[in-house]
Amino acid sequence: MGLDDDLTVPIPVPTKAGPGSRVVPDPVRIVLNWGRRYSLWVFNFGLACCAIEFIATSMARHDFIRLGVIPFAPGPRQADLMIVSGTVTDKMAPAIRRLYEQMPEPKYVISFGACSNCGGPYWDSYCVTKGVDQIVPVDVYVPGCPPRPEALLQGIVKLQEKIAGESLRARYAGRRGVDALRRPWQPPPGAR
Amino acid sequence: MNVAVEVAVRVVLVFAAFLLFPLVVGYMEHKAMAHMQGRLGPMYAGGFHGWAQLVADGVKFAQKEDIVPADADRTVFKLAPWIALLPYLLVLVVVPVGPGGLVGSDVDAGLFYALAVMSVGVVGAVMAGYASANKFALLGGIRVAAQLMAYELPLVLSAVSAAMAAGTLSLGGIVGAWRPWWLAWQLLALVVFLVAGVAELRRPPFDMPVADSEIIFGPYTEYTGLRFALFLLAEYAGIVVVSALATVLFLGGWKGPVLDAQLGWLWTCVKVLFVAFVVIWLRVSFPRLREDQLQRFAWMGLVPLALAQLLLTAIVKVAIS
Amino acid sequence: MTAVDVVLLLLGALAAGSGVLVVTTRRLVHAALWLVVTFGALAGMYLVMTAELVAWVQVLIYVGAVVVLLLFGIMLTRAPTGRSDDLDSGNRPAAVVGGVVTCVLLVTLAGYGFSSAYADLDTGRLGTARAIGTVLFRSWVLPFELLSVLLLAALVSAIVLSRRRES
Amino acid sequence: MSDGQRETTPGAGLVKGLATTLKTMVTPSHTAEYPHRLPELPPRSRGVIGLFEENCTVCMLCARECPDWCIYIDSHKEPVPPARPGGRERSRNVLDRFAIDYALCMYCGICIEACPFDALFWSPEFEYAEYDIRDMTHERDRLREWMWTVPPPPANDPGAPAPKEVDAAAKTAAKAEPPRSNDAARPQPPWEAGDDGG
Repeated sequence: MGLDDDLTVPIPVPTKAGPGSRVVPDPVRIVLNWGRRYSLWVFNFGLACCAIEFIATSMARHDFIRLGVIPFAPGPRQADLMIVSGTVTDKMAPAIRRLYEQMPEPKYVISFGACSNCGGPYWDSYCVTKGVDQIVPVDVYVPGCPPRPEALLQGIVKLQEKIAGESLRARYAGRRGVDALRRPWQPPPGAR
Repeated sequence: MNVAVEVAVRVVLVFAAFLLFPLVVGYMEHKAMAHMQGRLGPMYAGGFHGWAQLVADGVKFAQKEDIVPADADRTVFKLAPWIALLPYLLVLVVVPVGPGGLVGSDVDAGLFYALAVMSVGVVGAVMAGYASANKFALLGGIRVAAQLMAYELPLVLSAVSAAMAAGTLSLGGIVGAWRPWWLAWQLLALVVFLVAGVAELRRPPFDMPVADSEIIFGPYTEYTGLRFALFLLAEYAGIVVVSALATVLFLGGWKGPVLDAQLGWLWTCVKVLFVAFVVIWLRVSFPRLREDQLQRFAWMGLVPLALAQLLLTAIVKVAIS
Repeated sequence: MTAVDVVLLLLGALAAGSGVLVVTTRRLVHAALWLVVTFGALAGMYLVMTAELVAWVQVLIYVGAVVVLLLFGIMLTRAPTGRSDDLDSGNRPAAVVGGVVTCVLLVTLAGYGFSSAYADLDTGRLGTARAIGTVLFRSWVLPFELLSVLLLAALVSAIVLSRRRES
Repeated sequence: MSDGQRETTPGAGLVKGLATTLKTMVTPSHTAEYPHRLPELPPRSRGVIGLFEENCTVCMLCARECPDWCIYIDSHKEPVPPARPGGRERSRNVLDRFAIDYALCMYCGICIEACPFDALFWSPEFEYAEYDIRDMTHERDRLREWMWTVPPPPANDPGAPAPKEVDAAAKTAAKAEPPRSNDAARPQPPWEAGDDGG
């Protein structure tokens, strides 16, 4: 996770998390992480064909409630996890950003499929946002076009592993959140 | 001194039941709904078949950010979840679980107490709807109010039928007077009571006020974190309370085929959980009614049925006395 | 002065205070919510006076139905979450005069009418459902039925008024 | 009560609904428990593209045909000493980098079809979600690991004619040409190796 190592512009700390997250001795932290890990109320931002796979994941055959991903939070206020599945157009981008900001911290985003990862087949379109991570910070990227439902499940498991290991204090003490949006120019892959 | 200890024990027991039973019902809802849809439901939280799913939900809600919209009426907004939740706790106090005074507190007009206090809970939802400064919440609040007014009447009328049959308003007294053949005699009242109770709890298929596909989540649209969890808890506590009342009024409370005196509390628990299961079952089986269908159903279906049951109760009561 | 008296007085003060707030608050919905407190305090007073049934009916009907109906009406017409200054009609003096006159009248009437009434609170069976039912359907059955006819008339007339003219 | 009457009984539909859900509840659920049990994927699943780099001649056809331009290839030329003493020195392409950006890839498979030397294969692997988008560009060692997960092609339907290339190969073999030596030296894909071993 070297997303914001080289960030130069200081950005205000996003927002406060709920009262329970401020007490963080280690055993408590594990319990808190466990709670967040297995209670990911999901907020579906289905924009294109990937949404169909996403819905398939929520249905009886794959049933992501098994993992504690409760479909579907009625609105952003009750959601913990936003899954952006599909082509993010420049017109839709403000809505995504707005709904993301309406979610209460701590919140997570999974980018599902090539289009929301980085534009996918529409990488040179004039009206497609080249990846949802340009407008909201993304925690897990699931590759595929569209990915299999199992791929989403694996992405969720991966997110849960990340949540289990994270510390909310570190998350909110550091400048996370919007700064992933303002990260400096990235060298092309391979030049690292 | 002894009295104080006894009161304390009762309060603690009622409070424990108030915290435990909604969780059990919530977990049952997850699992029953999942299997009714050919799924498995939570499997990972807590290890064994996801038994700790609702605990995890609670832990998570406790650490969520606490949002109050800028335009909201802050005091009312913050007060609303408590107003929605506490009445159910107060009702649970008078529900008899076993023979011989196994009850939080035996109130003489227990039935009226329960119905009166339950109806206060709705004010919480209306307050939430108004205070959120959100049009969906407002619409939800209006629907909540309309629904309460429509379904309070059949609820009270069908409960009154049981009270008439028993000749007392005390919940313990009603159970004491209950006989198995009342199941047939009061069947209509039981059905009306359950339907009206489900509607008063705003559970599917009567969940227009919170219809999440139409008006986001009605009065609770703007609620996050703990306050939202309180509303959820209120919903499940409401299921427990309505199931308990149905058990006490129509299903004979602690009376069972065997061992009434020793295992009465167990019979009550079994019956309450069964009625709660039926409430969940209804949710899975039926689609949401439309707002006008709901009102029509209440005024033209349930109220006449409840009145007819009242008439039947009176006739039989006079005939056997 | 016993503890019961103190509780009764406190509840009375609460009822009166929230009653004043009902008419003075600048937020329409707050007025309705203060009304809940008033009714709750009234129910508490009934309870203290061992009129258990009346207390619960008070909560059931007034808090559970009337206030909800009020809130329904308010939200249906308009629901400003902020203050609205047009709630004050400028008739304060007249309202105060009217209130005081009503209060004096009621207190006097009640005082004269019930000064000789006596209830034995120690037996504690006065406010139970059985006692009230017995009194209502034995001694007061005629006024009770008359009242129900009055309510029926009100209902019918409400329906007549709200019917659309067919012309 | 006749059937016709039962249809019109009020509440019959409601009871039927309740019965359906109850019946579903007592029958086993059909959930595939993925993290515990791996799915049985159909043949030719398009999970990920594996690279069999011995077959790659750096012809760049795949990168040029890719609609997304998600394949990155770097190479350099190396002189090959003459086969015979006194002969002319040849040069050949050596692959330096072969990477596919799976964030961008749209899994169309055009690269696989375009490859004239069978260096790219579909693998059904799907478990490669990442925390950082930059980690989604997989270099050739990872692509090579995926190569070993490529399943053998499914058997033909009984009675179906053999694929054209197999036919052609059989004809060539029938002409009894001696096998070229460098064919045998080339490492074999796993299924062929498996055939030999088993």
